[in-house]
Amino acid sequence: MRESQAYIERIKRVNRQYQRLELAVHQSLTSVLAGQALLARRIEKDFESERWDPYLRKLWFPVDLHAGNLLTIELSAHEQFSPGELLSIIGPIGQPFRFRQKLRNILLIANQTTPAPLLMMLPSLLKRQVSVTMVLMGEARAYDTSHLPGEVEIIHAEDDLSWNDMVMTLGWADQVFAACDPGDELRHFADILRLMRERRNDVPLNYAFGVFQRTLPCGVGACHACVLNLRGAQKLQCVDGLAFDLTTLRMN
Amino acid sequence: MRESQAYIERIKRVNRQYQRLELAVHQSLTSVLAGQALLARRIEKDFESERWDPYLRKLWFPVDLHAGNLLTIELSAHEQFSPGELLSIIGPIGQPFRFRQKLRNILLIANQTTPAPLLMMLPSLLKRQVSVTMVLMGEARAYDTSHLPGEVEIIHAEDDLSWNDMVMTLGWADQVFAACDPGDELRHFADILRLMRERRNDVPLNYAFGVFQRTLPCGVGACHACVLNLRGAQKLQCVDGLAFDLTTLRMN
Amino acid sequence: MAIEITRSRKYSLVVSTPVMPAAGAFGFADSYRAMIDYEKLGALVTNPVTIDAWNPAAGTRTVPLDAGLLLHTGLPNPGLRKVIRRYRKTWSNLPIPVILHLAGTSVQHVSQAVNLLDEVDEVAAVELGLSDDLTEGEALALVCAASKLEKPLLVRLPFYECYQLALPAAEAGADALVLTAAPRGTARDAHSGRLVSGRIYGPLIKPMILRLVGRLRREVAAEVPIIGCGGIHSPQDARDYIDAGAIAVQVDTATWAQPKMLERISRDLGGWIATRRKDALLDEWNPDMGHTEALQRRAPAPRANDLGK
Amino acid sequence: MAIEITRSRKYSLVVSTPVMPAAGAFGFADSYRAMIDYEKLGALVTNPVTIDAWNPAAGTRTVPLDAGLLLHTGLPNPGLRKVIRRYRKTWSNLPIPVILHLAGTSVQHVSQAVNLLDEVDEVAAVELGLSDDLTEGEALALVCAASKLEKPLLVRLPFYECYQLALPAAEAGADALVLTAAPRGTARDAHSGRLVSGRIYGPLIKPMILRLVGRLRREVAAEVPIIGCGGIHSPQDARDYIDAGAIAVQVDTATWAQPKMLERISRDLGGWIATRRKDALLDEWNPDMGHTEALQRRAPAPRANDLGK
Ligand SMILES: Cc1cc2nc3c(=O)[nH]c(=O)nc-3n(C[C@H](O)[C@H](O)[C@H](O)COP(=O)(O)OP(=O)(O)OC[C@H]3O[C@@H](n4cnc5c(N)ncnc54)[C@H](O)[C@@H]3O)c2cc1C
Ligand SMILES: Cc1cc2nc3c(=O)[nH]c(=O)nc-3n(C[C@H](O)[C@H](O)[C@H](O)COP(=O)(O)OP(=O)(O)OC[C@H]3O[C@@H](n4cnc5c(N)ncnc54)[C@H](O)[C@@H]3O)c2cc1C
Ligand SMILES: Cc1cc2nc3c(=O)[nH]c(=O)nc-3n(C[C@H](O)[C@H](O)[C@H](O)COP(=O)(O)O)c2cc1C
Ligand SMILES: Cc1cc2nc3c(=O)[nH]c(=O)nc-3n(C[C@H](O)[C@H](O)[C@H](O)COP(=O)(O)O)c2cc1C
Ligand code: FES
Ligand code: FES
Repeated sequence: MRESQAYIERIKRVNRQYQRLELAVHQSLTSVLAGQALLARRIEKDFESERWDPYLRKLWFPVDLHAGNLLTIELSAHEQFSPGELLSIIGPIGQPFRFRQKLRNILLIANQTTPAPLLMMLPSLLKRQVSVTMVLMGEARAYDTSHLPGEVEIIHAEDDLSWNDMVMTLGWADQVFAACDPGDELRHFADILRLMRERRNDVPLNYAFGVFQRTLPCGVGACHACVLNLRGAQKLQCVDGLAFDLTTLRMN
Repeated sequence: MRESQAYIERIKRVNRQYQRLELAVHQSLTSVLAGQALLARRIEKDFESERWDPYLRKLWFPVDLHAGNLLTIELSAHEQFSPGELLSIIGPIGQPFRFRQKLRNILLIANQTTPAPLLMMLPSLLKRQVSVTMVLMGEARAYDTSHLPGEVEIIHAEDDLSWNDMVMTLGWADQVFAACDPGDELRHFADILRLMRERRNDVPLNYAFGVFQRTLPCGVGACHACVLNLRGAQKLQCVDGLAFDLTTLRMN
Repeated sequence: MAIEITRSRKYSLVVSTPVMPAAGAFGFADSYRAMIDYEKLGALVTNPVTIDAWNPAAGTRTVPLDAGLLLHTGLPNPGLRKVIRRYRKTWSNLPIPVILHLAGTSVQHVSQAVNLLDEVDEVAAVELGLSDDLTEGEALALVCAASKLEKPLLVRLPFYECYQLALPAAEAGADALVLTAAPRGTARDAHSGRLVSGRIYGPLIKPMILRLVGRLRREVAAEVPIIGCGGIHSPQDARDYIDAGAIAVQVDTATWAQPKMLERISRDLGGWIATRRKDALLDEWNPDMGHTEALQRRAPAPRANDLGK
Repeated sequence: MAIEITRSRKYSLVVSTPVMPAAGAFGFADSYRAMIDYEKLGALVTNPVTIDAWNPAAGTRTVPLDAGLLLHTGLPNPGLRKVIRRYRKTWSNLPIPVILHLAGTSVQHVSQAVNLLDEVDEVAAVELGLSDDLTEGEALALVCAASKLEKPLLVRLPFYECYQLALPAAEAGADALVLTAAPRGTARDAHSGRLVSGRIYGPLIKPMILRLVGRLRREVAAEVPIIGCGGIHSPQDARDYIDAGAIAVQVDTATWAQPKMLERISRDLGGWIATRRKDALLDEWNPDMGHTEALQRRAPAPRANDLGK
């Protein structure tokens, strides 16, 4: 991981809600894998004067990499960027998702948040013929999925977070990756884990993962503001995460 | 004076150094006269979230008014604006310049600063057949005057602030208006006044004016950070200025 | 609404909104009359006044900081007698009570001022400003002298010494504590290249003073109201002070950057904004929206001629 | 350069640059090795360590503020013995001295820690962190206990109590004073809607602590160096502290926002940037310029393919 500069090469509006930025990135970022993220910050034109508001970096999950060095980021359409803007990037942050070798069916869950942290895996999984189902819960149900690959099955959960054939979907899935509103992540993850435990005899290790999106002040393991208590050990979200096995998490 | 919103209608690059913003302003600003200024601040798109960096408003001197409600502002080309941006404006700030009724010759001086505070008067004075001479001193000599009306005579002063025919120019002028680097205004104005006193038998009242550009925290007479000691009284730059008779100023 | 913001005694100060400008931010009387609806404020707090006239500070007065500024004015004012003479009439025409801020210089000066101010009906209450670097004894002597006043006495405490002075000041006769004056600091003036000292303003001051208010509210006798002052830049900031135990708030330099924010905060805490019609125009909701914005919302891409006429 | 940043005694600490990270900002050892040239720093100051392991704080840990943040981590650390075991090797390979930050909890704990640390050659000095809300007596007892150390002892003072504690701490055996820890404050967490407390960071802290440094430099005995710490975000900020009388500076959260700023400050004060070739590329001058920028300057309108390969 290092600090590098990136350009905004192009900005595309993908739908009413979202825009995608194509960043021309330094080669240290061209090997980013699904599960890893960037900490981004705008740079002043003259490089000498720094602006300190906003103060901390933004956590961005790439959703695509193409043409060798163009990383795509999906952001709310409300945020204002211009092509040609220069960014400072710290990354890659965290570890790639650890997929099972014999992965055939994967379930993705977005609860009260954009599914952006889960999108980078889609092209490669679909190429490997993995079946992908995405469940949108709570406010995530308003997420417009028209720009996602047609092969991804989309399910909108009920208000109680359940959906039709839920027992079947959960049994069918070899692995589950969930993203939740970073404001109250632990509670949301606990809810999801409870749902699973109610619908499956057993939630094994390496089955259910939560992707953590809490604020990362440093992103390099220095500040220890991102420590999570996992069964048996303290883990750093920015170094050991960003995804953790939900069954190992101490939910307090 | 009041607060109103203004639009950036158009941005023109007038030369290598400067751009001009055309602001569509509220009617309370359409009677702005030479000598008056605006205190401007960008507005966030959603109107609810305020950004507090930069903190204080910028002091802008209009350089032109046309089409009824389009105020032109001249700013360094380095500052970034976009057409359509919305601004909050407090103004008009201060009193119009008080020109002599029988004004025929006027001398404008810019010392280490852009002459922007002196430009608004040009169209009406030229129409009244007043002869205008502008002396650029110090770093102001680098100011590109190619976009100014051809009738304005431009003089570049020497390093010691003098120029050819200085005695004549000072005798010829009915009034002098000077703008200086706001960082060290009092010293600069003292220098200019000394120059005049050396070259003229007498510097009468209502002859030499300094346009003050110090930071105005409030602009409405509330904070008293802009108090100047004039002979006999404390004056507020934002209410009683922005120009003051240099001979009445206590230079300390 | 009717909120008693000073101790219940023979004299006490009741305001209709728990929001007012801080001393030094708002002028002596009606500087903001063209921009702010004074009727929506709880009170007017004047700029600091001294018995004798004070001159402005020499040298640098403002240094811009990230999201803030350093200010050193030297508190220029024409002296108490002139201030009363000059603004008395305006004060009597204001729709809100006037709190005169008296900079506490010496016991003798404060006593003189108290005698003068007791005769001025247009002044509803006095706020005594305690300077930094006073010893506890000096500070208390000033509060005692000021408490002879036959009107409510607010005492504004300095930032660094506020823990030390709060309880003694309340016991010595303060009818309300204003927490706090802006902290002093030092910054480099880019023009002169010199380090200059002054007071520090900006939103980052708020969390520090908010904490002081929360803690001192638990320690100071309950009958002495606390007024929160420091870094308030939004209605939420003001509500945070109320939640932390303040009876009212003072808004300082935010007014300079965005004058209508004071009124917006005041409307919010004063209960003038209770509901918002679905699809209300922004300027029906926010007092600081000029009609330009309303027009913009009606016609997304306005031309010059659509505006301002 | 060789700068003695602690009192001249049998043991003292000499650094080659008067710039180091602040405790809590930089991790325990080499978190920033991929981004910052440690050789350009004066020293490494570790995150706070306690005798027993501490868990992270429950609840909200960061609240974003205007040009700043509130932080409350609870100082998670695996306890002094584990820290020594885990990082000893890395420390010994670092090109700069290691200052271990010891959070001062009790006299007994501090004495235990002193005994342990005297045996650890990889630790060049100890910085004792004094918590807020200690009485003067408690604080002095901690400093006394720590001064038994056979290494230089730096003492970091809390913000609000720093006046009160500076002189006594110096007399009780501090070989240098670090002014100050970040001030405590309270802010509303937008997610939970609750007021939470923590430390306040951001550039606006600097003018306040700079003033404290300037004043205390005149009061504290001259042989006790003062290290300035608070809100440093640029080389000029750091130089301001030196001008105000600090022998060295610590950079805190600026490193998180812009990691290379620490190195830039360190190069600046360490004299590594003395001249700049006319027309030098920005990345030849500023250590935090990646080569992307260099390329941009050579070819004003780069295409995707020109970059990053
Ligand atoms: C009750 C009370 C309230 C006050 N409230 C305010 C207030 O809200 N705002 C305010 O600005 N003042 C205020 N003052 C005035 C202020 O306290 C004095 O001017 C101040 O004490 C001098 O600054 P200092 O002691 O912090 O700095 P020091 O560094 O101790 O000042 C030493 C000297 O340097 C001069 N000086 C300081 N800064 C500058 C500068 N930037 N440029 C030139 N010279 C300088 C001072 O005038 C002083 O003579 C108040 C005074 C009193 C008694
Ligand atoms: C020498 C020393 C140095 C320290 N330095 C630091 C430091 O640099 N950074 C740091 O973060 N901590 C630091 N701590 C730990 C910190 O002092 C304690 O956690 C702190 O005293 C508790 O906060 P408080 O007393 O300010 O707030 P209080 O409001 O008095 O806290 C009361 C209780 O609320 C809890 N609490 C406070 N804030 C939150 C929150 N946001 N979410 C959930 N619960 C909360 C606290 O844990 C505490 O139990 C240090 C401690 C010591 C001894
Ligand atoms: C804390 C304090 C602040 C003062 N500030 C000012 C001021 O800003 N302007 C002023 O004219 N007098 C001020 N005075 C009044 C002074 O006592 C006196 O008029 C004069 O400034 C003293 O000069 P000196 O600078 O040599 O002390 C202040 C007095 C005190 C105690
Ligand atoms: C000022 C101070 C801060 C402390 N902070 C922590 C902390 O952040 N994390 C922790 O595990 N223990 C901390 N401790 C240690 C406590 O003494 C103890 O382990 C425990 O947290 C006490 O529980 P309590 O919250 O009921 O006081 C701290 C102790 C003191 C004196
Ligand atoms: S974000 Fe700082 S340690 Fe993880
Ligand atoms: S700028 Fe505030 S009184 Fe003039």
